[in-house]
Amino acid sequence: MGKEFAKEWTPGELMAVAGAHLIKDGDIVICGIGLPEVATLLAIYTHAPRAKILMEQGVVEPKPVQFRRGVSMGLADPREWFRAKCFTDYIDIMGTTLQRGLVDIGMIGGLEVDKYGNVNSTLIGSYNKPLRYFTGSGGANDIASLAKKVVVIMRPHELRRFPERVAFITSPGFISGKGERERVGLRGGGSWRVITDLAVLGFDEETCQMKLLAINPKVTVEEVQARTGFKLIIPEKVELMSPPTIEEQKIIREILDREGLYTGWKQAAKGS
Amino acid sequence: MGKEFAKEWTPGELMAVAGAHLIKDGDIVICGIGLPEVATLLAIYTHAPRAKILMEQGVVEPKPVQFRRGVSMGLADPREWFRAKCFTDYIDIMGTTLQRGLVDIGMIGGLEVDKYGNVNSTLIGSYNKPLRYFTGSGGANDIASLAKKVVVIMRPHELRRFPERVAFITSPGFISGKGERERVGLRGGGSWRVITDLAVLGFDEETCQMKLLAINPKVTVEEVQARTGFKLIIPEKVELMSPPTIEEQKIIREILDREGLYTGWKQAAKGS
Amino acid sequence: MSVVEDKLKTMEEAVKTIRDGDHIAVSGFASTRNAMAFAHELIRQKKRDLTISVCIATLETDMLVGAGCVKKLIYGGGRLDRFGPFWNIDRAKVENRILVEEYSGLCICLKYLAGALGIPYIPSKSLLGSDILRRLQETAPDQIKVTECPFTGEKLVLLRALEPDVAVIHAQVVDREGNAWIYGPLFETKEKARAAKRVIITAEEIVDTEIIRNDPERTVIPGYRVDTVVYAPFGAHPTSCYKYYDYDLEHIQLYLEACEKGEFEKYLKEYVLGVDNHWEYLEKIGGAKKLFSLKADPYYGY
Amino acid sequence: MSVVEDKLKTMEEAVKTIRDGDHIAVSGFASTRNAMAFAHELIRQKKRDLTISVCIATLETDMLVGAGCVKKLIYGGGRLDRFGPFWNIDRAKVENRILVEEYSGLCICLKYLAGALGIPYIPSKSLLGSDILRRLQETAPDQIKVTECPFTGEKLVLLRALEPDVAVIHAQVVDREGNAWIYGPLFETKEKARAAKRVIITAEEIVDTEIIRNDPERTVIPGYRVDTVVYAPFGAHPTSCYKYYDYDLEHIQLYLEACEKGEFEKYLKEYVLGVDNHWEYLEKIGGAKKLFSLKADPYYGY
Repeated sequence: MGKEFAKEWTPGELMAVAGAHLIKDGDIVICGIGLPEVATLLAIYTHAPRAKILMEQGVVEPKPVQFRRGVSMGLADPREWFRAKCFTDYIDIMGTTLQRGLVDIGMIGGLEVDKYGNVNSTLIGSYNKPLRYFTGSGGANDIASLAKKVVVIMRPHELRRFPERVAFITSPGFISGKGERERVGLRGGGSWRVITDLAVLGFDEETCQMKLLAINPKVTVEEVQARTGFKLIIPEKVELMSPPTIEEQKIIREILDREGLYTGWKQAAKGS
Repeated sequence: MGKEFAKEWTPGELMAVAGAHLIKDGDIVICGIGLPEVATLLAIYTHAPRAKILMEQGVVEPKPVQFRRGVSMGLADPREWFRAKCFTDYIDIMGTTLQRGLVDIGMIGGLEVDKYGNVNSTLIGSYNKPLRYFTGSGGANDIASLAKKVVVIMRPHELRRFPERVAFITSPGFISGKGERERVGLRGGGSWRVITDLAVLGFDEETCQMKLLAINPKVTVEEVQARTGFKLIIPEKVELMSPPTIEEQKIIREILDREGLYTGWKQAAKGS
Repeated sequence: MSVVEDKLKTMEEAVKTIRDGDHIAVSGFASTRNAMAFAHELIRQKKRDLTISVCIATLETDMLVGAGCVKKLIYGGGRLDRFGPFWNIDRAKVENRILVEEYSGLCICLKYLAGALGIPYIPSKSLLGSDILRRLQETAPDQIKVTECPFTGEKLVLLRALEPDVAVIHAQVVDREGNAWIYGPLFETKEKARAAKRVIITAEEIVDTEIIRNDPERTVIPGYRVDTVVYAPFGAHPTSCYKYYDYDLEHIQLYLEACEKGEFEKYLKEYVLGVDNHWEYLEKIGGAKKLFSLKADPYYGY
Repeated sequence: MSVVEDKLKTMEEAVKTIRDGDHIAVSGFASTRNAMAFAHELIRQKKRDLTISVCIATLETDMLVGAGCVKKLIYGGGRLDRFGPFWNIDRAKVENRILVEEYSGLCICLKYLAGALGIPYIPSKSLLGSDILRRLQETAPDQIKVTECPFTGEKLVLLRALEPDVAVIHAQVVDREGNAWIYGPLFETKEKARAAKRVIITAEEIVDTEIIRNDPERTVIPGYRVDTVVYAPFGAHPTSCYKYYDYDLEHIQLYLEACEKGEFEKYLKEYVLGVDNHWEYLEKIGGAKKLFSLKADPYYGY
């Protein structure tokens, strides 16, 4: 099938493909369900068959793709544990693997991400006056603190999700700038990529500020900047996010996200 | 069968009975093989059916009494693991149980024990000039440091095994006297009883020095003192060590030590 | 050496041993293996001022907070998976109705591990540079310190050991002495059961100790740590119990809708306070027909 | 997602990856589940200046010390059970032929645990007031410190993390990716496999990954931690391997007598250097008839 691209695709599929392409063969990846898992499995099913998927609740390399009934509701759902190679525990994944320094890529989500790649999944409002509480850390802070590379997956890409400074640093990126992670004593590499429905973003080596790397072929650089609450570093050459190949799309639609829950392909097909 | 006593017995049987009588129903006991195990199981088979036997290699409440062939050679021998209720690991027994403060009685052996109940199982010679090395700690230091009550089982009771001061403190008793365990930060209760082929010894509450509590009915107080390298505290009333009841002896000879490996009953019977 | 200890009690008796103000480490992870039947009885017996700890918050945690049983929550965050948020917890936090010590998932596990190991603290490399750490340093300075490693000089977060008064663990299989088998991933089950001063096991199945001895590698919690055993089939409903039954989507949605709409009291009256015990609850939620519809397939485990 | 990784190597190839000076955490506990076939090949390949660590010393440790492969021993003591002492280790210590860091059993496990958790040290309440501590403070001050707890003020022993270059673990069952099942108690197997930078599994049996997936609760070491898998039936001989075979009393006595009499070199020449590989060794010790005489009964496990 090679490199023939799908004719139509959804933003969710674009994100899954972008996530998958970040994973190298042999990488150890920690992720939760949803797009992070679809992206990781897509990599494993295509170019990275030796990548390992770990889940924080204590599940190693399951085959979470074949359901007896219903849909998977989260890491706590035994659907996610199906045919695992090892059932272990939270400390074994997040302590003796992640904190031990073995995790190549950790994928997290959140409510907000700021220009230094700090992620808030704790509250809206402010540190001192929260208006509403959300998930908090779970394993997100640990992943952001300790993984070699952190991928933040967030959508929709909109102004309020990309503030100059997050209301609460649940999961530190580069905190307040270059050298700050080292100063506070963090070991992991910090935020490496942010994947949204509009773009793939990275961080400038000098300033540790967010930089546009690639955009959804259906949007412009200006649109991305307009929906971002701080000034993005925009290099001369901005790539286009890769659409799914026919093979990738087939795997997404027939194996990994048959109901379109995460990539929205089924819903888009109905809507069109 | 009640309290009818056996007519003849060996010093080993006397020691096993003395050890068993130290165990209360429900006690959690850590012990190695040999007389400590025979004593613990004897308690479980008689007055302490709810006592729990734990072994440091990670074995919980086995039934180490029924051999397919051969004899048990130690904690590493699967004969000791037979019909356990839980296979776990060293840290679970010695860390999350012993260091956690759950072990009521720990039984250890050694080369030497001194008047403060310090035990040496590391070397002969001196701290700076060892002539020969032996077992070292294994779990013994941990048990001596952390168990609520420590029982030292040692034989034969002879001068060189009961020095004024051990050559090397592998497992601390009261170190150099009252309050010293607290001063160095130890939590456990320290040496509580020493059981030998001649006597059962305890420790004086005021001085923490070794005190004679009971003697083998076949020896005298003077003989015990003569075979001890320091002055024992000898109370006005010294008890006689209890001989095995007929029931206890039956359990020892028919179930726990059928070959007489530890209590020597079979060998004594042949010799007589 | 046959079975000599019978720790089996009724749920009512087991919950009676909980005192107001106790610190309970609760069972499970988000929407699975919650000790729901135990939580229901805690609510019926009107336990108050509890401290609840758990790595990732559970439906049980949310229900206990909603029912007013909880004074303090020590946890690592979480939501009810894709089912929805924990309305009761999130609102109680905004309205400052409960005290909260909020960590990351790993840090809660490490705090239990330190408690289990009998050491007063354990170092970690997580939390550094975060507002989670900042808030803990402000609100719980006796629980957390940032220091430099005396060996390497690197910055470390020292986490104070957590030692719950009771850990309540829902297990698939247990014997009357408390030797418990748990299928599936363990979350922080082992650490919290070992950190706690007392352990209560509620279980789907009570088996003979000889069955336990047939496969001692499976024993996750040995009986010598366990104080009380309670028979509670479908005791995790409406959360799932691997190899025994699936989550009850319908019932969880009903719960979440009630919470969202501010009708949690009504839910409580109907399903918890309105029944006398777990058997009545199982009838109330649909009885045998419902239970068989949730029953797990042996191959899939749900 | 079928099996995509084949980490299976010959013993010769696996041992070639060990460099002189490496720190190896060895397998087993005293006289059980030693990675003997691996040790034999280490000796045949004349590896030198190794650091060996283990909770309780093993026959393998003693043999490597006797063969002159070992520069430093980090361990918690031990003897070869009731079979006898470790002559090679005990004599090398008296004659100062090896460096020794000697702890208690728990402390070695905690050192591995700290290494596994990626933290530079872990506190303990053991060793205090002992000459073990005194000697370590004199000879390895960078490995151990006594401090006061910043929370409670109590005295603590801080144990530096141990991170071996390689852990060599003999397991009963493994797949080609390295997912390993181990039957019986685990000693410090889990911690040392997680503390090490590389893991080599030698095993009695190589199974398909689908067999592993049938019972993932049994997987003690997941494949993602494992670098190399070696097929080594009777690879623990003459030590026992639970569920597979009993100790070989005759052979262990022969070993100990040789050591005691100062004829260890002769033993080595006969059984290790005098054979080319493990298959030849199995013939040398008595071949099929001997192996079947040691074979474990499925019920007793030995």
